[in-house]
Amino acid sequence: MPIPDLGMLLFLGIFMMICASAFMVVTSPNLVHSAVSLLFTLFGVAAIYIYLYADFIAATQVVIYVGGILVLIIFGVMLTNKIENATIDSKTHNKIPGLIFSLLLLLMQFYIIFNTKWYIADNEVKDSTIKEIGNMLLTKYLLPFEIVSILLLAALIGAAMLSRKKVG
Amino acid sequence: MDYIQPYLMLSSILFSMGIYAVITRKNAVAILMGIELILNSANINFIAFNRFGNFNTLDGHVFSIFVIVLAAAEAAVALAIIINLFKNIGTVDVDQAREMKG
Amino acid sequence: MREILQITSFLFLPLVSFIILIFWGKRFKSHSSTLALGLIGLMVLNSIILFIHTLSHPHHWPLEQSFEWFSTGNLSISLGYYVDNITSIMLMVVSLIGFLVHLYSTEYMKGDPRYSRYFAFLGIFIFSMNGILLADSLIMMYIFWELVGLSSFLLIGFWFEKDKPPLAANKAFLTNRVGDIGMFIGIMILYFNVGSFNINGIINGVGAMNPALLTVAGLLVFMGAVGKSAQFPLHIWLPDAMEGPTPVSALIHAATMVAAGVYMTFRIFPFLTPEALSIVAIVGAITAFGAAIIAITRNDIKAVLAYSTISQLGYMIMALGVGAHQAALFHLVTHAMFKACLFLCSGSVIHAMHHSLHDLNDNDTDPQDMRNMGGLKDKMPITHATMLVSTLAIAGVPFFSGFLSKDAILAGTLSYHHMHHGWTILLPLAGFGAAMITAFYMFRLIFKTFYGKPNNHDIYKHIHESPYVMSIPLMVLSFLSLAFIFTLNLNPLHGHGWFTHLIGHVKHVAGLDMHLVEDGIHHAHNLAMYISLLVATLGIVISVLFYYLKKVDVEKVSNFFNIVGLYSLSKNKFYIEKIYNTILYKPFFMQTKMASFIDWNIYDQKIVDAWGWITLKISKYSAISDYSILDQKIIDGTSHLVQYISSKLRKTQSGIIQNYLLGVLAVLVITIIVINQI
Amino acid sequence: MEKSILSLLIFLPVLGAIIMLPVSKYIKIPNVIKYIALGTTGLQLLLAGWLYMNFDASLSVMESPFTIQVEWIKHFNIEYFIGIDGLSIPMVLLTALLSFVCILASWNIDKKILGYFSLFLLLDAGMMGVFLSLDFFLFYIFWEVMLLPMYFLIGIWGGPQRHYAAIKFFLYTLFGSLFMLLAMIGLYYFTIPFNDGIGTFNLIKLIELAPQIDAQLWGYNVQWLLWISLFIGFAIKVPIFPFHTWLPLAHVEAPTAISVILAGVLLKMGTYGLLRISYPLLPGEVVAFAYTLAILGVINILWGALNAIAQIDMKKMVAYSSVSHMGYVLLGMAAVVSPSAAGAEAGMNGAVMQMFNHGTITAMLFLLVGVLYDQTHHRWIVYPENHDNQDLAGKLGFGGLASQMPIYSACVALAFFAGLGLPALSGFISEALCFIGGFSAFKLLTVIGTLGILLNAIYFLRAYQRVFLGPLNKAYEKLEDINTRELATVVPIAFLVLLFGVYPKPLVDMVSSAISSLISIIQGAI
Repeated sequence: MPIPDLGMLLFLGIFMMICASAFMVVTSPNLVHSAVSLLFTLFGVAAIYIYLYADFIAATQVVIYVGGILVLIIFGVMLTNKIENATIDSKTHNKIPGLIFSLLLLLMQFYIIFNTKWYIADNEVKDSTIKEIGNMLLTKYLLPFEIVSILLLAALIGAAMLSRKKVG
Repeated sequence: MDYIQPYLMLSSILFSMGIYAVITRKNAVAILMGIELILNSANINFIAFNRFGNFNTLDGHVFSIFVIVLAAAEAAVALAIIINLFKNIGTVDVDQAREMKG
Repeated sequence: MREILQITSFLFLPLVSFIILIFWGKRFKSHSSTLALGLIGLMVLNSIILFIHTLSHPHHWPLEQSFEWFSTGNLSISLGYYVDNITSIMLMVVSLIGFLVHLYSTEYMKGDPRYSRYFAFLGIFIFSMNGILLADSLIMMYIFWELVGLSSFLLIGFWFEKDKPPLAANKAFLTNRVGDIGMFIGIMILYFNVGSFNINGIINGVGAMNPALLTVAGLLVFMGAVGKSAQFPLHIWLPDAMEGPTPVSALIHAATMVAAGVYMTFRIFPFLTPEALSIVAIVGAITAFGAAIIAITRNDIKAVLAYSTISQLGYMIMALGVGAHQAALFHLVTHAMFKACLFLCSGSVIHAMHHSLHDLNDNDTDPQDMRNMGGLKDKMPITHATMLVSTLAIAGVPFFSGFLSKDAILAGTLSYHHMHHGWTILLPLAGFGAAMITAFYMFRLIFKTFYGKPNNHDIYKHIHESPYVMSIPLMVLSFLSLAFIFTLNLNPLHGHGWFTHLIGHVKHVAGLDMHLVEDGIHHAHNLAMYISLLVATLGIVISVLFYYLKKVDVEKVSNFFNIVGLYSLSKNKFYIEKIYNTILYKPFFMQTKMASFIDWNIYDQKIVDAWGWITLKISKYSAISDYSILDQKIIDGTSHLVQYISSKLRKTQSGIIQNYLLGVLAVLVITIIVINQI
Repeated sequence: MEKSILSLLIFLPVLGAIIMLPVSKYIKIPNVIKYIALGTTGLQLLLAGWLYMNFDASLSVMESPFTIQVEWIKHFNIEYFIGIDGLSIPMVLLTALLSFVCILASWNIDKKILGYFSLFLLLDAGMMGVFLSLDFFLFYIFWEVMLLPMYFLIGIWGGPQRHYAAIKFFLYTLFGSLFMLLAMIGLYYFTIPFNDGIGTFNLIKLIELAPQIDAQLWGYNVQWLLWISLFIGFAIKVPIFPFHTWLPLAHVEAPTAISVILAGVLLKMGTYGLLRISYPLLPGEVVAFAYTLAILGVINILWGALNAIAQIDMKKMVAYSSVSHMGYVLLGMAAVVSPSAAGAEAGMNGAVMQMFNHGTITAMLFLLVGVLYDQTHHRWIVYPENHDNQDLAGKLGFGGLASQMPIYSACVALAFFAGLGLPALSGFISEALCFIGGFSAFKLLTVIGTLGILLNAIYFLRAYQRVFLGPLNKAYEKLEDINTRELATVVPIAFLVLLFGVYPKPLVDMVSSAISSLISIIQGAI
């Protein structure tokens, strides 16, 4: 174990924050609290991306997740709960078996993580990833990129179709 | 931070919590949030392995972008369905949506 | 061919009579007797021709012919005839007596509903009797032996509507069968040691046989004779056989069939060993003497004659036993004549009594009981005369045939004693004793029946002499009981009449020196004659004193004898039947009931069915375990379990996807854990 | 004609039974079924007669022109193999004759006529098949085929205890069949090594193969096991003491005609099986077992007779007499090991002749008892102590019938005297031959056995005296004498009894050459 430096301490702080907020997301009975906690989690994950030298992804994370998806979710929460309800709460079930198996899953994963000899490559650190990502998207991953674009379009149209009022 | 384990640990914790949420929560929106967590854990893995794996390209980043896009699309459709469900049965409690019950 | 025809006609003529009368007898009605008489008459002529042939062509003898009956390869059974002088004589005797009895029966049986069947049965009897006489092999003899038993059965049981005759018939047949078994075993022993059923073959072949085995075999064959000739201890059937019609008694149970045993013993005589012969002699002596004693106290006229017959047959057997085979056969012939005569006479009396009782409408009085008779001599002169003649013959009075033959037998016993000494003194003693007793009881019969005052005047008034059809046979037979028929030389000291001459000598092959025996007999002749004259006179005198002059009170004498138990022994026939009844019949029938009980109630119902019972029990329990345990608990249990589990599992199908997901997760986790054995 | 006659003999009755079914439905002539049955069996009898006329006793089965050998079930080498020789022809004639007579005797059956006669014809076919089969498998099939109709015939048309009797008969016989089946399979497998690796049921081939078996099974010699299991199978049918108790019951409860078939034909199948299968196939075991067989035979003779004496039911008495008479057969059969050639021949010929003669005599006895039963509806010689009517208990059942029914009584007398072995009637010769044969091999035993001569006479004569002689029982003054139909059933049999009693040569000639070859097989094994 190396001597913790500042970056590491920060990483730990982010780590703790992500865990705590994620815990809030999954346990908080109040949906609004969950949504807000999710915000912190997503931000934390974006910060983690920074640690991994993924600047573009970190940015995308913030823009799309925090800006788009989270807003969508909060809209969902608001739309699906009657305003007059004082608390927007969410009931749970299968708490104990869910907990047991999730923990088992976690332990299993930890077991794998700590019992595996990870290969650590000495990759060069790129200044910016944006250019390369852009190149790859339009060369090697052009077809998946187009398909995802169409999927996104379809999803948007579908979502709009689903949520509109039925005619007749 | 030149170790992969912390990232993987974080990813697994998020994944497990996401799973927990998906299994235990009754509210469809909360489940959706759990799914977001799972997707994020996957993304962390992509990026981490891209960072420490023997790669010279950024394929993992590209995949992350796809995942994020898919997450967005999924969130849009899911919320649309949830709203539709709410309109039809007046609740988003997934227990109430048990047309499949045997 | 002519010869075969002539000989076999002795079989065919009576057989034809039987067949015609048994199937078409009803059509002949009273003419059936005419038919039977005609056929038997032919047979008499035939036998006379044969007899003359015998006398005139002594060198042609014996006539022998054998036909294969069937053959299995190594085993061949033949039927054939063997006719020598003796056969010829016997054929004549049987035919003649048979004819006379037929004639007599036409009157005696008149009015019987089964008239034709009676003659049919007589036919089959004569057929089988002739079969015995002609038989050249023991197996053929055995066959006809049994057939004679059958005809005897049929004739004894002829009046089957009554109670007793069927029982008597059964008794006769079964008692004979006891003897027949011995005879059959004896035949088998002889066959497997000599290799032949043929009598002459056996006689020629026994030389190599083990003497002890030969003795046994001879005695076993002799058992047949014991049964048929009513010797002790199988004599019990003959008195009962008197239930048959009296002419039948005369023909079968006095003259011919019972003599068949003697005839057979005569035939096998050459190979009977001296040991066997001594036993034969003892059997004969016991029978002769014992039966004579029993005869004293009989009141039934036929019973007296029956026991007298047994006694006389005992004489013949005794004669064979001591080696006096000529005497035996001689006595057989003479006895056949006078005993047939006696029976027919008694029949005549009974017939008369019966008619008389019929006229009186008396059904209770026994027509055969001498106590109901008396003084009949004036009413029935012919019967009386003929009966007297034959009684003199049986009593052994000179100038009558019985004297000659009996004398020869007694001489034989004396000579036997001379040769063997010791216990053999009992043989002549028994012989002479029986001779005296015979004279006594026969005259008792005569006196009680024909002399004195009538005991029952009602009956006496209605008594008539029998018609000529009945009295002619009596006359013929009594004529034949005269001594000069058999020897023209009336001096008995020269005992060799034509008859003895005809019988000739027999070559003995089993160890008896016939010359010695014959010499002995010749020497003993004089003594025997004197003693027998003495005892016969004594017997007659006592009888005269007792029953004619009535000088002695019979009661007192019988009481006197009873002090030593003799009278009651005689009266009760030595208790033989009672003994048989207690030690044989009753235990036997008990045993059969036991056997049946064991077989059915115990073995079958308890043991065999126990298997079924056990199986049922097992199957019951197996059914219980099968249904209650296997079926209900295990088989149905599985389905109950499945139902239970599925009812629980069903709840997992809540439709809540999260539950499913949980399951998926659980399975995933567990699978991974298990696979990696973390 | 020659090739097909044996098959015709077997399948003609089946054909008759099949024809009956539509005919009974569409042709409304009274008694049409009975006439068909009569015609079928009559034709069968004619065929059997023709067969007898053309039968050459000197030919062996394989040489005989009648033999048919056709492949049937190829996989197991089972053949449709039927033929006739001196051993089977008397049985075939007996079966044909008795079947015909029994149809006549069943004329007054009025319950379920169609069933009765069709089952009877099936039974007939089964019996014929058993006597003609030369393939063990075929033999077994016919053996079983005959069992089932018998079960129904007793169980439906029998007396008051018919169900019990039928079940007992069926189970007992099936028990025996089981052993036979075992032996059959055993023979098949154990002879495989000696037949180029192919198993066979061919009885003629097995004569050569079976004696070669030299295996052990559970420590026992296989040949011995085969013999014992065949013996049990056949012993039950004979029946040999102690397997005899089904017989009195079944005979008593069966209707008259069925009793006739049971006693006349079925019992012979046991001894026929022994002679056809056990004897030639296992000669070594026959030699070893002969003494036991003779003992069993003597026990049968005496025990059957003792029991018969005690019986108060006429039919039961006749049934036990069958036990006794079959004892003669066994004794004669045991004599095959006799050191004397003549003795062995006497015994074996006697046994086969006794099979035929007992068949005729006992058939006559049962027919005659049936005649009386038809009129009086009881058969008590003496009423039993526990009879329903206590006035009658212990009294004579009949008495003096001879004066009321003279012809009938004469017939019974003939049958009884034939039964007790009177010379000039057929029973005598066969019994005498059995004894002569037995005596040549087993002296003391046969001497004991000859007591049977006396015991047989005792019960027949006692019964005759009690039923037919003596004063007429007033209750039976209205009885009618035997009628023409009944007489027609008895007379042909009586004729045979008399014929073979006086002139047994045809019967002996018919069987003796087949017997000789059988004896030489057994004698070869001593």
